[in-house]
Amino acid sequence: MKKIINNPADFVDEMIEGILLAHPESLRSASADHRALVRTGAPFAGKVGIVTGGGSGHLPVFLGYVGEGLCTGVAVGNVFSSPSSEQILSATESAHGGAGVLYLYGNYGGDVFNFDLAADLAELADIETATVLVSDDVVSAPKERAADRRGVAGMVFAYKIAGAAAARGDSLSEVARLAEKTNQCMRSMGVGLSPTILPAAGEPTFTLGDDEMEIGIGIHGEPGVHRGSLETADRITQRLLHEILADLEPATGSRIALMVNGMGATPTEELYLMYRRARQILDEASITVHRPYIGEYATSLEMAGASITVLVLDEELTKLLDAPAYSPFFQQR
Amino acid sequence: MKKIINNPADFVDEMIEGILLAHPESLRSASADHRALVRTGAPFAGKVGIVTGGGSGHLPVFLGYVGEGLCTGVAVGNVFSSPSSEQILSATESAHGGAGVLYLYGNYGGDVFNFDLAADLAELADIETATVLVSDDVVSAPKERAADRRGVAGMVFAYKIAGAAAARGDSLSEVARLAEKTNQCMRSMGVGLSPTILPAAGEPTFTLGDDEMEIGIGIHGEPGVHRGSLETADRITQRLLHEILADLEPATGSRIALMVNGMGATPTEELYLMYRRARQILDEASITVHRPYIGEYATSLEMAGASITVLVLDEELTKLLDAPAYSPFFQQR
Amino acid sequence: MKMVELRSILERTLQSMPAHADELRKLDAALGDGDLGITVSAGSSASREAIFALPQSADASELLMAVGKAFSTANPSTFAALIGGGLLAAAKTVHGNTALDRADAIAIGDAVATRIAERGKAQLGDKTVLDALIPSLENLRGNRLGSPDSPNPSDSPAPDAAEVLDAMIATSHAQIDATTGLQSAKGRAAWVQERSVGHPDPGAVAYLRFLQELRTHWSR
Amino acid sequence: MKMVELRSILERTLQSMPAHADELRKLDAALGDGDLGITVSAGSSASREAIFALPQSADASELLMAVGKAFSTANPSTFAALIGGGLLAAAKTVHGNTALDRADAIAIGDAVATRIAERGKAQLGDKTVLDALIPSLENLRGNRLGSPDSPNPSDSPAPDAAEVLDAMIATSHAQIDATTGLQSAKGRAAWVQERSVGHPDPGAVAYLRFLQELRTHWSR
Ligand SMILES: Nc1ncnc2c1ncn2[C@@H]1O[C@H](COP(=O)(O)OP(=O)(O)O)[C@@H](O)[C@H]1O
Ligand SMILES: Nc1ncnc2c1ncn2[C@@H]1O[C@H](COP(=O)(O)OP(=O)(O)O)[C@@H](O)[C@H]1O
Ligand SMILES: [Mg+2]
Ligand SMILES: [Mg+2]
Ligand SMILES: [Mg+2]
Ligand SMILES: [Mg+2]
Repeated sequence: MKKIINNPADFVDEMIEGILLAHPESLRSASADHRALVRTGAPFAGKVGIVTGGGSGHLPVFLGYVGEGLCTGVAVGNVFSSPSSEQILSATESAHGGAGVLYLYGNYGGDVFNFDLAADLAELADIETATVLVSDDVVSAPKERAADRRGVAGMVFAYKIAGAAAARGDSLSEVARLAEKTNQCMRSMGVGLSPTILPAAGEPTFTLGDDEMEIGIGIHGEPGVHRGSLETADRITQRLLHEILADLEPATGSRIALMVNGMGATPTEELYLMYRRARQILDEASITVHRPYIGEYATSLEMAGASITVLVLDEELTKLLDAPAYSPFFQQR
Repeated sequence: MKKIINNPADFVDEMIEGILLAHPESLRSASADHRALVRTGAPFAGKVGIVTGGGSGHLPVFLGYVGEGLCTGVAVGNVFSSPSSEQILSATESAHGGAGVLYLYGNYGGDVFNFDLAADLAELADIETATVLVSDDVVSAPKERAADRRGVAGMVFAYKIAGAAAARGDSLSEVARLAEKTNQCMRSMGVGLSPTILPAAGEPTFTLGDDEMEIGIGIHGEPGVHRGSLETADRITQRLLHEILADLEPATGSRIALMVNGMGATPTEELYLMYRRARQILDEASITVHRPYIGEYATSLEMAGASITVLVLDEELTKLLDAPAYSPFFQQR
Repeated sequence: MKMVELRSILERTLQSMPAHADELRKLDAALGDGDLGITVSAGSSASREAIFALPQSADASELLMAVGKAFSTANPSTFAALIGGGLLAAAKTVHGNTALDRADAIAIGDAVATRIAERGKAQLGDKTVLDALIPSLENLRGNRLGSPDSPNPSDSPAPDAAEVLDAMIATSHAQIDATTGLQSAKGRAAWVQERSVGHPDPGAVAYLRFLQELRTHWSR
Repeated sequence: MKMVELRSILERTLQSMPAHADELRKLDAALGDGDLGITVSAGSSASREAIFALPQSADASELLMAVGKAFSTANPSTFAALIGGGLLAAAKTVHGNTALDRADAIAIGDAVATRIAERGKAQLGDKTVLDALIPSLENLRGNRLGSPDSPNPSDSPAPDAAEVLDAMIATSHAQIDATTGLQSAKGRAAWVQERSVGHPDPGAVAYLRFLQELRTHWSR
């Protein structure tokens, strides 16, 4: 296991310590164990709070999307593990500005159980909450069971849209509606070229031959839907985009946001090769990329691989997507 | 070789095609082969142009630092190889707004020979140029031969400072002075945990045992100064910072910019572990971090590893470092 | 069984669980994210410490509350949340008890299973821990393996605890084998779809290992 | 030698250079970035095409200009820039020549070596391509290996081109072996400092392989 770490058991806490040391103007601790973080200055009176959370190992997801025009707070779990309901509750309390709190996170069993428990506790504390689960990974369940799909890089679009809505003062139900609409309007799919290694486990979650890739991979080290032989950038891009478009069925002439996301070890150069091919395919389908997002937005530690996310935009989503946002990990002007 | 690429020979050209498709509002081609790029809207009348360049495989270096408050143009070589003098000349012509052009790049033989040749050609075209070589890698040559040292991630600070000076209208000699001062005031050092693979070569540039690291590594796949056994994040950070501070000898009470740079495959989480330890050491030495830069600023394809850069600030450098900057790959507000 | 004896058996059982971490990591890695080893080892250690921290006067309900809370928060994965939540629900069934008999054990098992099914929206055959847990409770009720509907046969003497545990282990084992060929319908394992076929459910195996360790420490 | 013959030999020599790419890549990877294989193979191919593209009337100067430009831009690494720049400097020494004799070859070699030393700020013993190139030019001058200062001995008959090439190859080989134990003083290899000791200089090996291929194609 080749990692720049100390004691694996301290990995997450030391990372958080580093982040709080680096970005005090943006983030502050909201619990004694520092596993709940909120924007410096939170809560914001009259504004809906957005709390997200999940396992560590996905930077910038999750805590990197706490910022202006983004989320208000986050609960940070161990690597690939849910935060506890107490940690989520701490983030909730510090994010609540009187207008309620949206729980916005990826659809994973552990997270769902803990967020639901936190919602029960928040209710006891008279904090209104709503929950929107992101379930954008197109191959993780068939279309009939679309709600069972897991959340991957599309979470970033949900944060962006919901965060902009909350920033302009939308109500909790309206922020939740827009987050849910974002989820309905997007799909993602990824491939993995190498496995990931949990610091505490020290072993790769799976092994891959020199010329193999995992197709339909998530971001928690779980294997993909099937294994195939390694393909060219063009073919991989076609494969991902084809599955996404077949499920999403965007109308000709659609405007979209397109994300080409690196899983961790894949060089940025390679992501631009994928973007190039994606643009060729989309141009042919008369689909316009309103805004590209190319880089590492949701990672899986040192996994090599990439995912594509397509979000179909309408007027209301475009406006929110285009709003400025700022966090130490994500800037849009 | 596990890469998301097509024909290795097309790697750089396809990458540039993707970048130009993605960021037309920021970058435009300045040569028929698209290997010279400049800011959309360049040249800027009356402003000093800054042209950088070098091999590919280092994103965001080099072309990612063409932007507002940064460089004006770039010549893009093949992976880890210099651009040609013609390509540099094309970037120079399109970056020249009448106030001359600064060549600002890392100290590498191939680049130096080609930039010098381009300067000769620019002179024939009546474009005044000045050259500042970045040579921040502390272990690549002893202090007596500091000018022989190679340029690594510290280039980013040189771009930031010189770019801000050019943006406010400083003269060529002043922009060059500030770039050179930046170079004098900073040092970098890195470790590599895994080698890198040139797409066209298909083989790792070196092999490393499971518990080994290369100490004093550059960003072109060249081995480091020596090999050691893998250490903890704390020890690696101490090792790098110790060499840097011993050579730089900052006064107690200094204010610095601190960069913890990922080489490509190393997760952001691990960089924050390093930042944490660096802050402990610096706090003890009464050195204040004015501004942290933590992330991938200068990479070496899929290499795992990290580097630290320290830039000692004074009033004039602080002002320029704090100025806003914007490119598709680097934002500071 | 008195609290003091129960605590001692539980402490030793929990202490031996981390030895199964690597097996569980591997099983979970094949279907999910490989963190079940950590969930079970960290959860067992935390639970053990929670028991130590309890006053000697603690009743069975307090014990289950402490263990449920510790197990669910140590590494709050799906399995942690479901088992931990199940134990919290079970705590209510033995309020004030300072000893547990078989009827209490049945009530606890039923409460855990019911709560997991509720929260996980899972049923028998979804290839989860429930596929081992629910059938094994029939052995606790005194029913014979494979005939969960038949009443406790009155013609055979009531089996002792060790025999019951042996039967539960055998049932769990058989159920894991029987469901290995199925496709996982819940949790992370469902996302790999057809590829889950042929791999035993890691949560069910964790339950089996717990029963086996309990059996080992019961007799001593 | 007439241009037509020279072009044909050069074309065949350049065509055979890519076969050494992997060796050069490995040698360069040990000391630098491993791109020398690409520089030499891409540079040779580009040079060959540049020769093809020349009119049959091109003189020696135009030939060297075309090759120098092609070699330096194909993969513009240090070696490419230095050799390419050297050839451009050499082109001036044979302006208008439609044939080359040994004196021309000496002038070309000297011009290349001088320009590389100038641009690279390198001298003999810095463990670069110059350590093979400069001593081998003494063989071209007719001097014996190891005694570069002694004048052309008048008592031995003037050797033919093949013999001269053999001597140059032997000298280059010996010089590479002799400098392998040194620490590289220039370029990327200097950055690895003590670790460069024990590795032959890749640029010098590239020059040796060029001489060897030239020798092979000379006789045919
Ligand atoms: N919805 C569910 N209902 C019941 N049991 C479940 C459910 N989802 C997962 N499980 C059980 O949890 C086990 C996986 O636990 P764990 O590794 O903690 O999950 P994760 O890593 O996905 O959070 C599975 O083997 C299964 O027995
Ligand atoms: N300053 C120099 N002067 C003369 N020759 C040099 C110099 N630097 C490098 N070389 C030669 O170039 C070879 C390396 O070439 P190349 O791989 O193209 O360099 P790089 O990859 O560093 O640009 C060395 O083996 C050496 O022979
Ligand atoms: Mg998990
Ligand atoms: Mg090179
Ligand atoms: Mg798991
Ligand atoms: Mg080289």
